[in-house]
Amino acid sequence: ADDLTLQLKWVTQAQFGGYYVAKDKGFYEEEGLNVTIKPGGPDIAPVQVLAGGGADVTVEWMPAALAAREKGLPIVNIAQPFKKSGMMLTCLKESGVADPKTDFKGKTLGVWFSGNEYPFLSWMNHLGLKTDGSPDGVTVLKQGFNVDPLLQKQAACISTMTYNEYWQVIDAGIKPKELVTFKYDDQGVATLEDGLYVLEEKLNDPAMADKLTRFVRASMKGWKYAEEHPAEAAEIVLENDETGAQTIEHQTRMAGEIAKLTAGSTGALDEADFKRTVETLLSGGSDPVISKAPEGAWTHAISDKALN
Amino acid sequence: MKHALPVLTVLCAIILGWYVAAVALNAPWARDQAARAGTSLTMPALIRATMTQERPVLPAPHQVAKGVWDGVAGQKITSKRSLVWHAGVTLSATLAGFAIGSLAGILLAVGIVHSRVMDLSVMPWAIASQTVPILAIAPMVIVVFASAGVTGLVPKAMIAAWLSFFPVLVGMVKGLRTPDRMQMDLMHSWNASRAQAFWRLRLPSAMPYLFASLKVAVAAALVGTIVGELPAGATAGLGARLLSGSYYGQTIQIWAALFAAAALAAVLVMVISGIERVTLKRMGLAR
Amino acid sequence: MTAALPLIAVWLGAFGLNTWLARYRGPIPSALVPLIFGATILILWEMACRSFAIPAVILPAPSQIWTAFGANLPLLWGDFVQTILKGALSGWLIGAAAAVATAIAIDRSPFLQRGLLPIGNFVAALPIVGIAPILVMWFGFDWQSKAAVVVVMVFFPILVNMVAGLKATDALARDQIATWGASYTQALLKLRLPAAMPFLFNGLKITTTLALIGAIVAEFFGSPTRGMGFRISTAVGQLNMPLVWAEILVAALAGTAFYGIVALIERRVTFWHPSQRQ
Amino acid sequence: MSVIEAQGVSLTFQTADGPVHALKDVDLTIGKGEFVSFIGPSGCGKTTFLRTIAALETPTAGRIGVNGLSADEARRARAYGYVFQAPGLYPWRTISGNISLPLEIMGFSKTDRAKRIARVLDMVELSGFGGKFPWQLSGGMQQRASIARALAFDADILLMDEPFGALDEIVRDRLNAALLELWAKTGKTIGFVTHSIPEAVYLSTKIVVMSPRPGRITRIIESTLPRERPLEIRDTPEFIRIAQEVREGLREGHSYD
Amino acid sequence: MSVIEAQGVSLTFQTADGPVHALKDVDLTIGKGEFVSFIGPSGCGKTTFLRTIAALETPTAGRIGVNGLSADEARRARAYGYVFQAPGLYPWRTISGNISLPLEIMGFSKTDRAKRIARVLDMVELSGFGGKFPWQLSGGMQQRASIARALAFDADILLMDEPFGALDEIVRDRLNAALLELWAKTGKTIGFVTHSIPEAVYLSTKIVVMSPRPGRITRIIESTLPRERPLEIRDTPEFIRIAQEVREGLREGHSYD
Ligand SMILES: Nc1ncnc2c1ncn2[C@@H]1O[C@H](COP(=O)(O)OP(=O)(O)OP(=O)(O)O)[C@@H](O)[C@H]1O
Ligand SMILES: Nc1ncnc2c1ncn2[C@@H]1O[C@H](COP(=O)(O)OP(=O)(O)OP(=O)(O)O)[C@@H](O)[C@H]1O
Ligand SMILES: Cc1ncc(C[n+]2csc(CCO)c2C)c(N)n1
Ligand SMILES: [Mg+2]
Ligand SMILES: [Mg+2]
Repeated sequence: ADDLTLQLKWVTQAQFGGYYVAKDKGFYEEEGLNVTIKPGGPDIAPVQVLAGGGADVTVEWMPAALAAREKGLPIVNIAQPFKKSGMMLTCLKESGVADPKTDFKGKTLGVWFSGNEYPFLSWMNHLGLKTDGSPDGVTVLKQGFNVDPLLQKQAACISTMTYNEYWQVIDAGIKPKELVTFKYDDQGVATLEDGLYVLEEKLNDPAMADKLTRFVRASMKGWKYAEEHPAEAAEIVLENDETGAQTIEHQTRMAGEIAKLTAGSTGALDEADFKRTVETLLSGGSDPVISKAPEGAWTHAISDKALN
Repeated sequence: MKHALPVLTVLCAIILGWYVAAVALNAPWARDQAARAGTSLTMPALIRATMTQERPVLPAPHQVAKGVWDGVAGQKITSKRSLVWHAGVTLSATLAGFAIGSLAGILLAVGIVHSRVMDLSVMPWAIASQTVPILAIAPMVIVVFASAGVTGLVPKAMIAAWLSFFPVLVGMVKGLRTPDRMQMDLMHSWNASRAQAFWRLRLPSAMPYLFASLKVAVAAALVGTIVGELPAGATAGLGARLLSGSYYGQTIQIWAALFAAAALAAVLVMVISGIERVTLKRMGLAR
Repeated sequence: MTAALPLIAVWLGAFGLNTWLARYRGPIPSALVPLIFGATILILWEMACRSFAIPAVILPAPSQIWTAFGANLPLLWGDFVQTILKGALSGWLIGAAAAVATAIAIDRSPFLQRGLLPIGNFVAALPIVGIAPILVMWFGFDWQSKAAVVVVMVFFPILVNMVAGLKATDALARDQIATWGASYTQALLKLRLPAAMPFLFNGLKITTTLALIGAIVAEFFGSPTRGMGFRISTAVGQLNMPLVWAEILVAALAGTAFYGIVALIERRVTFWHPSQRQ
Repeated sequence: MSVIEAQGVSLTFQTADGPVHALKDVDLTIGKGEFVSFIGPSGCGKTTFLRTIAALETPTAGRIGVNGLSADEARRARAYGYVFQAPGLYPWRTISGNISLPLEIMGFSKTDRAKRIARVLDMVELSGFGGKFPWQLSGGMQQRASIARALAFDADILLMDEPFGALDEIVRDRLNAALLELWAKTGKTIGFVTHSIPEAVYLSTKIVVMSPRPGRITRIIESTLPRERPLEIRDTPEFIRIAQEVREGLREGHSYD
Repeated sequence: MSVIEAQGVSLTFQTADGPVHALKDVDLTIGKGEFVSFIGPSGCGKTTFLRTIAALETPTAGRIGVNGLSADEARRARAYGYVFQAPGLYPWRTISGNISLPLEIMGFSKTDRAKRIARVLDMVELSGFGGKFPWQLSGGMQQRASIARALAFDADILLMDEPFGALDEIVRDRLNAALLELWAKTGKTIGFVTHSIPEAVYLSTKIVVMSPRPGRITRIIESTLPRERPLEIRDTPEFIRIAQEVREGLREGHSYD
């Protein structure tokens, strides 16, 4: 079997259920692949691992991928299992945020950095709010790993994913009715998440291209299976979690939410989604994420072969 | 036995203070919850509420104790949920890193004491090396090692070694320079070679400094390993445990992992203290 | 392999030059030798980056780092103030004071010493990466929580050294002060504290660098949008490696200066110690 | 009136290879204003006995009374000026600083300290060396500095462990004379360890001869010399007779080896 | 045949409060097999001069030749056995271990070491104390252990800095005799610092009187006593005459103060 290494963006969880399902159910094996899945972490920059040769394929968000491309690291999107964005801003109702257009000013907002800040910055730019702490803007906190800033009331709003952090807030004992959420999708500033990326030069090697084709085909099979059997997917994820920290309840719920995001994706990148992401990023205010529309940042070469 | 009573006394005082702090720190959340539910809490109810939260700001001692107990005794040792298993993973990297680091520190110190070139050139850069924030370069170290095909224990051990060599270096340089003028002169008058003066004078006089540094270094190695475990893909080890606990806001799990790590460090320090006592006694330095 | 040959040649050349220089005493060789050593490392680094075509996203060349350093001076200064001056320095001072005070306190009472030291060892060995998120939760996002992390981090090494130092007086000196009927405080002030100074400074020097690491690392667990740790983690996300290394350069410069100042004070305070006299 | 009273004092050190009986059943009474010399082969317990008087060692049996107090109470009442066998100057203080140290501890005023330091430095012939650090002085100079330190604060009881061992004959004679003068003027009680028989005879009102294994007192010789002692007294028959007696006592102690 | 030759040796220490002239223009020739004593007020440079001979200090002017080599070359050839003014035993080694140390360094075999240790311990009357640690011994015993250490490896040149200062008269007499015997048997060249005039006269073939500020040689007295010296020689008129001459030289040195 051909060896292949996949670098995840984050720790083992149902967010990456499709890949674990494909591995566990033998979909990769059927395609003659021996796939190693490497979990990520808060300070792993997946594209850096890719550049260093530590992995063949990586799961990454498109803003970070395009930024890397502009920095001279030629990486290419070969498939896009996630159709929708799961990012949102979750606020405590008591902090008085109801309408993004008027109420953010002067508030403290928790934001993820390490390449995940771009959608937020674009959004604030759309709203015309400064993020440098000046009085007529917002105060930005670099949010850590968890939802504490909201629970401790250190921030009015924090970044959450529909499938994960939001539920942690709920689990902490805050009722949904006490919360206000703003999905990036709804605000028109959504960017593509969790695509599969490889180094450009790899595509020139027919053998590698073939391997990637088989990988994408098996992975999508895994994703579609996970979409239909979220409970089973969650169990598979749990078995693969080496930290032993995950709980079945949390993962089952996450698998259900993830299914909503992958639904509607065949695995091929939708060019319209790509354009929207690029536009969002280009309008990143004084310090845009990317300065010009990227060329050749994606290809259908693999997904076409894999899925048709 | 001489130690049991004082330790217990201090322990009781700490636990008492901890409970008070837990009540104080967890009370706002309990009150908030009550307010959201539209009720208000009596004092006993409030205190009870602060003891049983699932995500307390500061978990009460018994909650942590239960967390540790579950992690240690509630699982098979080979289980991924067992703290013992995670501690074992961390310990192996810590020991490897500590061995590499303290050896490097000792060797560098020996070089510095004996060679003027090294004295002048190494020290400033050894200091500079320590100011490189490891958590920043830890992912890079991991990436670089991974690209060379080395994964698992070695990269973590390297980070541990990076942190632990410095205390040993500083302590040993000081210790090796401790012999006073007359002692050096004696060696000189016998025309002892540098090696002889080292083994028979410098090293024995450096022993107390060495052990003080080793105790610091072993704790540093543990920190290094845990740091190395954070970005290593959060797979196994106490660091991964801390991170995932932190990521899912499971305060009790964090504290349990934290105590496991601290216990590990304490055991390591105690082992070194033991070796120190025996060595110094056999050297006739402990009176 | 052939690409490595020039590197080896440069290394050997610089080593030879330094060995020759080190034979001369005086301030000029003492300053030149480390500089040549450092310059050699930088040249080797630059050469390695170029001849092996190491991608900048993995390891930028010194020239790129230097450019980034020059282009971001105001930014770097702001980060320096936030992390080093506010976070590390204040934390180090508080931590050192607390450690010395604790050492003295438990030194006086054998009961406390027996009771507190083992537990102190245990508590102080809590790894900072575990404590940092908790302290950020308690002390907020700004520099106060970073200082708290630093306090916890530097406390143990200084305490260990100080306790050892307080025990380090020789029997004759202790007997002497006993014959003068000195009170505990007098013996402490006049004999045991001075005798403990070489040990204390040992701890202080080790912890200068720990303080910097602590302050920077703590910012990974939540921070305002400035500070060296914040900048490093965001720049890594943007693959702006030259900026990352420019921050590391600032940390290295600050750390070396910090250490140097402490070493200088040590020289003045413990001038009498054999290790300072040669 | 007795100042120091030792009754049945024994002291045994436990070492890895068995107990060492440094003192065994030592009885001694020292009256106020007496000058008592201790003499004996090396290792016979002189230092140990002096240390026991100053409460630096605790006897394993027997007791020591000082002015009706226990030795330790007397120590805390600052009754002792002690010159140790080794100089033991603190390396971080200059010579003046070292002499000043006990004065600071006992709360002397700054001007008083300066006066006393000048006086004792002059007495041990070290004027001009006050600003030097210990490691910058010769062995004999360090020993003299340590004597100066013990004299500076005028304790009632002076205990001196071979203070003049490292000095040449001429300085030694001068310091002997100075010590006698100080003693005559102040009426201090002095315990003095020496290896020199003439020195012991010249200075003392009472000479205690000790002998090792176990450390004990073998002879106590009361001096019949007058209190007023010019240097020439060393040539009188009376002096020579006492010296001879001490020498015999010493020889007895050695015969045990 | 001259073994040690000092020509115009000067040594100045730079201290914070100005230079100290420890030695100034010292000329001295010591022949093979000579026993040379140095005597002088404390601080006059005796220790410094001995250290300079042993290449432990470098003179600021002048030169020292030893057997046609420089002092440092002689040191490297292990020509010196040095007894320091303070015992300087290593606290982590027992007495035997301390004596063994130079022997280990010089590569003596284990059985040879054991034999030599036993011999020198016996010579300084410390048999039975080999297993003790230094701090378990009295001051005089430590000093004797340090003498034993310097004797153990049979260096051609013995340099001894007040070796018997802490010993009582009787042991001192015995050790003096033992030293003379060793000297007669082995023909070593010995440099010996002492404060005792009789000791200097009794032991030496040449007595060097020094004087301080600046440290220099004021007199060199060649002894006319025979090489064979029973203890009773100390009562001969010849002995007393030489002692008187030394005393005068010493007094001169002191008159400068
Ligand atoms: N390391 C030093 N630094 C400065 N001055 C020194 C140093 N060593 C010795 N001296 C000075 O040099 C002079 C000679 O000292 P040295 O030790 O040779 O005297 P000495 O004749 O051996 O006296 P003693 O009989 O007391 O041992 C003294 O004035 C002393 O203060
Ligand atoms: N701390 C100790 N531990 C064990 N034995 C000791 C200790 N101190 C002294 N001794 C032993 O006690 C005995 C008496 O020692 P002490 O120092 O009183 O002798 P001393 O009469 O002062 O001799 P010296 O004239 O050589 O100074 C010696 O045999 C010595 O070995
Ligand atoms: C320090 C930190 N940085 C970034 C993220 C963002 N992030 C990376 S992957 C992922 C999916 C969530 O499950 C998210 C939100 C975070 N959470 N914590
Ligand atoms: Mg004694
Ligand atoms: Mg001397």
